[in-house]
Amino acid sequence: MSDEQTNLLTRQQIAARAAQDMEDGWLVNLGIGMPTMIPAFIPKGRDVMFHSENGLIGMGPPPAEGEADQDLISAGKELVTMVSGGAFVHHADSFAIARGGRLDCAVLGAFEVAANGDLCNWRLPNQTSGSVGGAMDIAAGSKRVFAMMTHTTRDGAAKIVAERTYPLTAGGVVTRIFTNMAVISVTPDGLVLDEVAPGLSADEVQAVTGAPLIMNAVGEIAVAA
Amino acid sequence: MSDEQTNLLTRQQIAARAAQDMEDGWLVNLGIGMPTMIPAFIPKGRDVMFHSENGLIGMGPPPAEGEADQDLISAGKELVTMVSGGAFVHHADSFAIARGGRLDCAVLGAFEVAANGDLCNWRLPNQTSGSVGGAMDIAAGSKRVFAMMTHTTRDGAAKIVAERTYPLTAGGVVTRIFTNMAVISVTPDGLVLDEVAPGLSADEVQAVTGAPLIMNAVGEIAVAA
Amino acid sequence: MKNKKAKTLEDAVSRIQDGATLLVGGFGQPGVPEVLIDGVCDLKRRDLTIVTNNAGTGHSGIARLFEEGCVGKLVCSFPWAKESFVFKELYDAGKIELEIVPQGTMAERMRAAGAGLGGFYTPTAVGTDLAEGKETKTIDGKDYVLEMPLRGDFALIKAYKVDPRGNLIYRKTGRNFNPIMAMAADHTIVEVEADVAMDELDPEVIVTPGVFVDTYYITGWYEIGKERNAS
Amino acid sequence: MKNKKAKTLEDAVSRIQDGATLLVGGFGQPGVPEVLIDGVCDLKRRDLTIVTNNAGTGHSGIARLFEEGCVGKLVCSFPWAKESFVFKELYDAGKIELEIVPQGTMAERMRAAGAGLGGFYTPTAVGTDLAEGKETKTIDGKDYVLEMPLRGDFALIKAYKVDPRGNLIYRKTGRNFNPIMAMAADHTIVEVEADVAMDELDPEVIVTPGVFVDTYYITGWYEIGKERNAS
Repeated sequence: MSDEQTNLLTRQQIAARAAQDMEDGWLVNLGIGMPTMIPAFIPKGRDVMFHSENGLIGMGPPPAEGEADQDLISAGKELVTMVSGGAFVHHADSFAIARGGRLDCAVLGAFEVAANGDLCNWRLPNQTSGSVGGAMDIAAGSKRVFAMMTHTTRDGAAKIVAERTYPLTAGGVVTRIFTNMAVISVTPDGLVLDEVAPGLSADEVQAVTGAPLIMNAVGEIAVAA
Repeated sequence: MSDEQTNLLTRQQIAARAAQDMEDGWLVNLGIGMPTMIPAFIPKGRDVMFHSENGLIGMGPPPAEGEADQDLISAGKELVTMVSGGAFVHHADSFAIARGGRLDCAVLGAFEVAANGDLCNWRLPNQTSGSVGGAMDIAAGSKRVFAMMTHTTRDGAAKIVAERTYPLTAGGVVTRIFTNMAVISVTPDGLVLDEVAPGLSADEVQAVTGAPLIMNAVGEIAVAA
Repeated sequence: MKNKKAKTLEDAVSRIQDGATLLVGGFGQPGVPEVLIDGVCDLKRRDLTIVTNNAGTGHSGIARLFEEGCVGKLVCSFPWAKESFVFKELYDAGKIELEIVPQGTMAERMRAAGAGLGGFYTPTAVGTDLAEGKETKTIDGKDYVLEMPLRGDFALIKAYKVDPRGNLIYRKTGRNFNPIMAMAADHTIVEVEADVAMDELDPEVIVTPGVFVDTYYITGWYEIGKERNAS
Repeated sequence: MKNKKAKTLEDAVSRIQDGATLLVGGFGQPGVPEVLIDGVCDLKRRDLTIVTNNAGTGHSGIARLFEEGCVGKLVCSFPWAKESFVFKELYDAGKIELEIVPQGTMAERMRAAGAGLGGFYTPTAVGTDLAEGKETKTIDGKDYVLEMPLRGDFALIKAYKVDPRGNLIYRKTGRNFNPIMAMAADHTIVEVEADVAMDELDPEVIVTPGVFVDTYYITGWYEIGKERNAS
């Protein structure tokens, strides 16, 4: 079954929607996986710099054929390039940027997000350990944390829940959630359903969400043709 | 009354004696005042690098006439030069060097040194505050701390004492004391009188020292003609 | 791209309000943002807290800020130099508060603020007057004092060159506290000798990445510690 | 001047004894001192503790050290990558101990060791499994976890260029943990692509001052992650 048939956004479409929220002048850290698709969708004219926690400020797109540099990789260990005006720093300075509040936004994948903004993305409950990488530092330090994920598990279980059941990455940090079904804001009053994917109703989104959604003025996610 | 008449070493002679203890390959921090006279007396062929806590590794002698650079100063705020193989670092890295144990030796002035190695050099007892500068960090972090000072106050009172009476800079850190009368080592057994100035007896030194001196094999300080 | 370049000195500093905490770079005279300090003087603010290593020299720079009554408190490591007579007079008259911090602790407290840490244990000042009232802890048999982060509302720093992103390099011992302070303030204002085009600074040699810089003001070269011609 | 240049690979690493703690630089493959690691493998040491970000790739580098039974414990942030299958097999067989540390905390713990600090409070990992058993403290209304310095008997790092004093510069994201580890070990051993004459490195651009370097070994350029010709 294809995403289109089910009115779910593709991974590219989620990335494109999240990219709309990247504001001019921001410094942004992107988690491994789907978030790394965001840079290609940043609206023209917006100046967004990307921070890669392995000491790269000003991460650019993958290198052109034959122009890769073996010493220039992203935190996801992929070959990348550097944009003009970037800088290299060591790991302690790189995490000083993250922990010290200089990241305007981090976009991270998630296993589970709770209504209070708890982020769970480093370890499955049935595992004894996980690969935490820089997730805890970045989630704890960034001014805003966006979670980017499929709305449910493959089995259809809710990943957005009233209270977390997964091991915590950072408590109360998620400010917005981008899924293949919706855009949801985490507010002091609870989760606010801002937008739904074209063809989906707010109620359909609520039905697969494990916490109540506040529905005031629910819009439709703009999807490029 | 001149120092010569009283068999006391001059400031230069104290510096020259202390310089003999600077070992090949050491990184050394020099306090303000008398210690800054040491570099001129380092024995030929010995490689000693000087660290200045304002971020200069490889401090050299004062600049030749007309070659001063206004941006190149010592921690004592004097114009200096830089030797080959030096590096500039910022203040946090500079004190990481000091506190982190990378200084082989710090040579500091002192108001008072106690038999247990307590160093007092930042504030007079009758003052409510002092200019601590980097003294506490450097004294606490250096592998060895040499105190360099006149043996007594102007009034003839002992500055080397059984227990400190001055405000503390760092506890138990002084390893050797260089004065205008003697060279004294601080050991777990107490103060050991290693050398006395030419023309002085060990008893004469003990008479103006406020703590007992262990006298096993007391030598004479070698003074250049 | 955000334009961080201030057209006038007033534009560079005018956000600073009464009561603000200012981290001011420099050790001795190298690295002191003298032009920015004059800009702050001209604003005639009151009750500023100044965090800087020294207590000013003569009647200019920080000393002018003291003399004109702008400063309520000084946090520094070395207040009692001969040339800091303006500060001494005000302090003796009870007109200014003083907090003395060991120099390495001062640098580290600002770094901790910049790195988002809540505090750190340092061996510096253990058993001394400057540890009074502070928590101590024995770790692996050694004593340490708990020190808290030291954050500024503003950092006023001096650099050598800047590119349009705000990336900075410094010059010799003019580096000192400046890169640390740039990290530790809500708003970092840089006085800088020269600006260069994008890509002229090698990304390998940048000391302060532009992410730490909010505003910069180009002064050109001037002789430090000397009276300047009004611009 | 002390000669820090090792003539042979064995000279560079032979001080390392059984049971030593080794801080090993690199993130992904850039900055991994693969030649030094092979040198350690050849020593056939046992019960080493390795502090490094990843758990090795394929059968070479750190993975070879695991495979040859040299390692008793791994401290890292990212153990479970596909390419770290050698580590996983040993771990599942109970043959190797694992301590997982958040990446920024790992960097900061080493920096704290290098800077002579006794520990620090970080907001990272508050309320998580990785804070279990650790002291927490509320400072200015925010919760922090106390983390301890992480020191190595040796650091094995990779740099781009070195001068006779041991001053280092790095290349692009090959910098990563290397400068921090250089500060945090009793004895720092550097694998470096090229050595240059005294005065060829500008003192303004040195990332790791030679005071942190004890021994260096020149390897020339090689393709990272690929099998090398025996030297």
